[in-house]
Amino acid sequence: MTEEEKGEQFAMKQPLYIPTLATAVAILLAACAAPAQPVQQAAPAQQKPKIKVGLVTDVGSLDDRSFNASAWEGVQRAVRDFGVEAKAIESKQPTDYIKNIQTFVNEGYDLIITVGFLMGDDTRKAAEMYPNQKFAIVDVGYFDENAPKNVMGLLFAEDQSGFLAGVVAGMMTKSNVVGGVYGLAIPPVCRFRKGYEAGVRFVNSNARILGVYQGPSDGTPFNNPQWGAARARDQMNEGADVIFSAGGTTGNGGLEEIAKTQGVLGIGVDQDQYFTLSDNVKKILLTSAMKRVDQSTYLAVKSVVEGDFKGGNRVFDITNDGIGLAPFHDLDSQVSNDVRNKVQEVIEGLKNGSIKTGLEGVADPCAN
Amino acid sequence: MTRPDVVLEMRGITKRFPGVLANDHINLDLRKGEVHALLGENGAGKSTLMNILYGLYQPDAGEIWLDGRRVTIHSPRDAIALGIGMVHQHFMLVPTLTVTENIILGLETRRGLLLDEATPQQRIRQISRDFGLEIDPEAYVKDLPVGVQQRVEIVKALYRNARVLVLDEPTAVLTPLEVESLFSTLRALVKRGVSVIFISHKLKEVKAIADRITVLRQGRVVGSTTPAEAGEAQLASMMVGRPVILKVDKSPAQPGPVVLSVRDVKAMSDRRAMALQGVSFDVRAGEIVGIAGVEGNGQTELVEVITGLRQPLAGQVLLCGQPLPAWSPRAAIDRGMSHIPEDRYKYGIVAAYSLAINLVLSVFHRPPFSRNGLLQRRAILSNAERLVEEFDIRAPHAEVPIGKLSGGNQQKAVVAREFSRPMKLLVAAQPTRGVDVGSIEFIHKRIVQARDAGAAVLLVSAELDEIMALSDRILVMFGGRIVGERDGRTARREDIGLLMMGKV
Amino acid sequence: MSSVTAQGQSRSAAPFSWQRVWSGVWPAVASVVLALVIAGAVITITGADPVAAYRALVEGALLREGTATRPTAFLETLVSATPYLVLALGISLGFAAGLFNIGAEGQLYMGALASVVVGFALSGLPWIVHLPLALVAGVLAGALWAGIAGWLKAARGAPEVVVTIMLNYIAYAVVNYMVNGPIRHTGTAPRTPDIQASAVLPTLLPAPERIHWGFVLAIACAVGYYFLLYRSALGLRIRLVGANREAARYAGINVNSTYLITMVISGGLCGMAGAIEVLALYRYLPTEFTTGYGFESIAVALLGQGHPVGVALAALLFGALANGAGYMQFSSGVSNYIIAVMQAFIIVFVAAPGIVRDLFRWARPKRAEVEVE
Amino acid sequence: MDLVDVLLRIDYVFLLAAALRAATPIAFAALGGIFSERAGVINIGLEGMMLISAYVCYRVAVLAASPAVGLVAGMAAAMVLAGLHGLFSIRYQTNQVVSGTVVNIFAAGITGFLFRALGAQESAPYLPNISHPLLKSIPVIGTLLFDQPLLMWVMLIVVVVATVVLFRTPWGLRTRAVGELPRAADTAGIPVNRMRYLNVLISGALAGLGGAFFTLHTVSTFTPLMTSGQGFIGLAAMIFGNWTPIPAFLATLLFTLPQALAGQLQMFGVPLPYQLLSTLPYLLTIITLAGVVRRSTPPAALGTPYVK
Repeated sequence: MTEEEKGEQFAMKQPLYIPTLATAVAILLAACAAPAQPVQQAAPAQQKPKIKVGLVTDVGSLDDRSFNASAWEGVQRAVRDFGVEAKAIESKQPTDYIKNIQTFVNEGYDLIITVGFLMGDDTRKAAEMYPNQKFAIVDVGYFDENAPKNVMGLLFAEDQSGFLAGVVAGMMTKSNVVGGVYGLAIPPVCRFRKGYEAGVRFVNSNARILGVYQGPSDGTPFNNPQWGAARARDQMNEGADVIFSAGGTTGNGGLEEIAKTQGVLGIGVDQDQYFTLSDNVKKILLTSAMKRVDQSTYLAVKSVVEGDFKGGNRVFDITNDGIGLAPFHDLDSQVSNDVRNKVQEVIEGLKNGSIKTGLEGVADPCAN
Repeated sequence: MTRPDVVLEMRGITKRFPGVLANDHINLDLRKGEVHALLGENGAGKSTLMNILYGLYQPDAGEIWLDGRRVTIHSPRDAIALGIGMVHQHFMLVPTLTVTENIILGLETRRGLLLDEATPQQRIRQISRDFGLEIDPEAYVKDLPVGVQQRVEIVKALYRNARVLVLDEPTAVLTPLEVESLFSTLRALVKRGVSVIFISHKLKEVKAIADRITVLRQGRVVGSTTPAEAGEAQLASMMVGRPVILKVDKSPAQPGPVVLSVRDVKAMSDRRAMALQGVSFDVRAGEIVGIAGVEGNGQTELVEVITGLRQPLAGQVLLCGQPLPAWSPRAAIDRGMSHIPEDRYKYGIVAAYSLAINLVLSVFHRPPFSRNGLLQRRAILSNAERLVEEFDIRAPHAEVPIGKLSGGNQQKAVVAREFSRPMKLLVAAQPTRGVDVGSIEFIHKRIVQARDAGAAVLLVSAELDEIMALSDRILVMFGGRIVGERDGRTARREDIGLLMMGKV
Repeated sequence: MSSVTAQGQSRSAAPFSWQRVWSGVWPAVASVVLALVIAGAVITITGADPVAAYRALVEGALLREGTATRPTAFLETLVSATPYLVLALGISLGFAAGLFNIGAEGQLYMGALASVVVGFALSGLPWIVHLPLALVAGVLAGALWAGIAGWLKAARGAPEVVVTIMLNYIAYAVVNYMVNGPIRHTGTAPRTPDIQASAVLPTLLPAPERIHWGFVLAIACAVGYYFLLYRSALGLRIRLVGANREAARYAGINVNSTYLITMVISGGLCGMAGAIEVLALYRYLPTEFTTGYGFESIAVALLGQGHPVGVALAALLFGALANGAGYMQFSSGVSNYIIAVMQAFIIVFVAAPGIVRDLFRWARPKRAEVEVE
Repeated sequence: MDLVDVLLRIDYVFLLAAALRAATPIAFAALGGIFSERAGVINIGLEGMMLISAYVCYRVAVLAASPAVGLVAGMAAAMVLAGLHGLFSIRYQTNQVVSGTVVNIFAAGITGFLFRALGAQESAPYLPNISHPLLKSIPVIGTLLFDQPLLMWVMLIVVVVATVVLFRTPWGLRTRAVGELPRAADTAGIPVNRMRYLNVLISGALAGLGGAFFTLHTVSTFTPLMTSGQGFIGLAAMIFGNWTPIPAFLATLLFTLPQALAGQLQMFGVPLPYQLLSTLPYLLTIITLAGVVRRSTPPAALGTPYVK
């Protein structure tokens, strides 16, 4: 529109709209002039009160095919297994976190699970404000002496998971070039990447390792499959024949691109992506570097059900099956015994501490 | 019932717009091969009537008969199909398209799926030759002078096989010579059986070309006559409803010191062509200097340079001996320049805003209209009330959006605004364009008053009559240069007309 | 608005009549009802109960009977409405001059960044100095960021739409880089250090209420916007440039500098929104800062039709919808995507009342009056 | 690795091929914008039209087990949104920016909502690549053209066709007239609003093609907001290209080439902060815009409803 029109439309029309808008707002107000019944339907008084679990996502949604989804899946498994009641609220803005937590607190939920390191501060604030409320938070631990006692920090050794994936990649590559497509450089992603690269080097010291993080201005974070696909292609052009995709749907775009090319294999992340990604990807999905967020939330709920909930950090790593490699599924036949043996060896080594990923105790995995 | 030689008959046409009865039971008939003039002031309902004929508006009542058949015209498409062509006052040409493209628009010939421009171009050339309408089919319309654009419009109508051709104020933008050539074109058309409706408010021209004249006033037919029967004065009083003084009353000029001095100014046009090739002249206090010339010969750019709206490439503009900082309209205003811009709607007013605001458009940031950065509503309104009174602006109230006023009242508001500042120099570009006779008289009177009060006045107008009536000195512009100067009292139309064509 | 006759007597625009009020109001009633019905239909198709969903939405946004610590959710709606209001004012100001500032999001980011840096890096200042300083830093950063687009428009004729879109992406990257690198604090999560207590924009009510002085600032911005745009000479200048750029130029207004000034003020408001968010709510800058306020606020600005009262109401509406969405999801399981569907329809119906009229006309049996085209 | 070393070893043909691919949806959006805006209707709803097409393409391609059916359905869905945009802005004379914004908000909401309600686990069949074993091995050309998605080819063809249509056919002539001076078109017997509706629908169809690229070429599934702002980049390219197909297409490359380059530089480990590297396309666009002195001139009647 020409600038004149823009201005004119503004100049001429305004007074009419104010009553109109005012009514719109008023209607919303009036809509509940009907008796605002206390929301009982959420907690029908049954014979014995059910245990209620609330989950608050970070700004990613429940269907991010990543840790929010995974966390929710664990909770739902607990619903099936223990008959607890569960609800989720997705956060639209980071400023919503505390509000959404508050909603569950007000409704008397037994356990509130928050997801993601972005929620670390707000979860802590809420925990300090409501010391009798049980919390669990995925991907965050509190290490200082004042750490709240009512929060279970669910931490993961993503580096170990990545390391195992790196071992497989390092051994399976024929071109001696391996790649990686990663989401934004946030701590869990960085730990995956660095563990993976350490794993490759552990078995194949002269392999070339490629990798790219999605930049903050490369479209929507963790949700630009087209960008991920383009980067996977870059790497295949450089000769990579195994590519690790760790970055929500950005990474999934990478896997989809790999599936279009002969002879290149992909490695998924977080869940066993064989079950979450499209059929196209199944035939090239070598394995997934799993981070059992679902297991951790399941266990957190279980601890509440069984009455042995304890605050403090709980690390999910190779020793408690909190992380691990997914099965090879369709590609099982292509994986030699050498590889399997090596993976087994590394698992043992990681368990007994004889093999290190190099990220043990590193506070900021994203720092160089 | 219809006489055989009547091509077109409009009966009882009535059209009402919110608040206005634009056409009130108008009857009009057009005979084959005649030029029928429709005479009336701005706002008399001429254009509405013709827009109804052309299908742009639907009448509230009334009938249109063509060749003895009753027709309904829903859209221009229908009108074109019936052989009605129209040359609008504001040309309906798309500036970014070529002449050919404009002419064939809506009636394209194809070669396969693609546009065929070769065939129509041949026909366009043919029509040009037949009627002496010289045009270049491949030129872009935006590069053409208005006179040529008008020819394009006529060719466009002929290309569509128009048997009835309506020309809405066709001479407004033409030089006397161009008017002559238009008239000879019209005579040629008439000879070939085309019937012409010629809309105008200029008595001389109507008398010169029309076979019959119908006069409209305030939406009604006042009467029909022929040039032979009615004199100019009689037509004028039919048109305005009262006797009209056709001469501007003014005493001889008493020039004072030089106020505006333009020294060898060169400037480019928006289209990056050299529009001013070195223009120099002075305007003294107490005189009106008129710039005559066909539009597009640099007058627009000259006015823009003087008023600080355009950066000159070279040269200087001095106001009372002091050079004006280039490209600062505000500086010019602050130093006593007033400017009536050529296109009122585009440059002169902000249509959506109130009359009161439009009356302080260039001074609202100063006391008393604004103090400490805050607008003083009361001062703005009382200023408006004063000017409304003084300049006889007809408006329901001061906060009416100025776009809702008639053209004449809008222009009076512009004049009022510009005259309300202390004025050393008045630059008036087309000050009476699209304005009714009453307003024209009023504005002319105010300009002369300003001169008599000691202001220097630079008048730029495409209306030669206006230049002749008002100017103490006349400069003629052609091709970006001043090509001649004449004394206002002794200048002759024909002489100036030749200068305007560049024939020195 | 009152108008003044040529004789100078003030009189109100028209005598009061209920019919007039009703004719102004019924399209709004119909609009909102229609939007609710349409979104309700969508909800129903997917098997949920729209009535329960709406009740939850309203309760979550406004009236929820709370626990002792939480008297009403309405205060949270005001918290949500605050950034919408400030951003939409900034965007509206641009519209008034005929500028389309799609870059509010980027200016918000830069404002937040600058005020957080001032907030944590300076210490030992009394709050009366520190807090204003941090706010001003945010305003300036937003102003500067938008000023780039304004300057390019004024000096080079670069379309502000394109430049501000591009500047958004650059702002994301700059903030992300800074938070991950130069000004990262030494914890696990990539974020800046906390701002000093002296830079915190305090809350209005005791915790856990979050309603903060930023809301008051936002209202002040709306009032200031009104005076700037409708009462000041600068505002008239901005509006004239928007209404008829050429006429403004002919009247001696410097159009290019008006563009620059408008963009700077517009960006300053957007920067202020960022500053308020971080100084009042976050109190540090996280790596993943707000998502999409700057874009949704374009809709708020459009809905508000440029008038501060309209913008405030629109911001309130959006704030209420955003705030109620969480509770709606909690209580009825309807995903908050439906909010966007409702927003879309409300905007359409408010912006084009003719649609509502036609819909009702069609709904009526007699079709004789339907205009023939 | 050193920047210079990296710049020397980058495979530029591959880079250009990647940029061409990435340009596909953006160019479709730009082309769609050109048709709509040349006819005088602002279309900032392209993003939403792409998004809804991406969703519908996915869902229908899965249901029908045919990418072609999906493509048609996706285009149809985008055209429905376009039709609504036309209805609001032409019939009801709503501010066209408001109407476009509504389209964007609505598309984001409805696709997200349906995705949540219905899921998107199945994988949609892809549209084919245009790949020829022999032609593919031609140096440069082979890489650039003969192993590329079908829709990229369609896009290139549409760029050419759109140029011809706009500047060499009656349709284009009428469209431009309607967008420049609708009254002139009206007096020439052209139904102004019908032309506008149809061009807005074309705009929707093209945006629909752009949306299909996401789900029928890039990934075989849908995620909310997956168009990631590319419709807006397309608008920027349209303005940059002065509402003309070929320059607009080149403008998309101006954007995707640096993005591809930034990806490569990061991959090769150039020691620059990757966050800042990723701003390369945006920076370059701004710098180019600032350097280009020519002001872009939108169609004169853009944004103005035509009222007789």
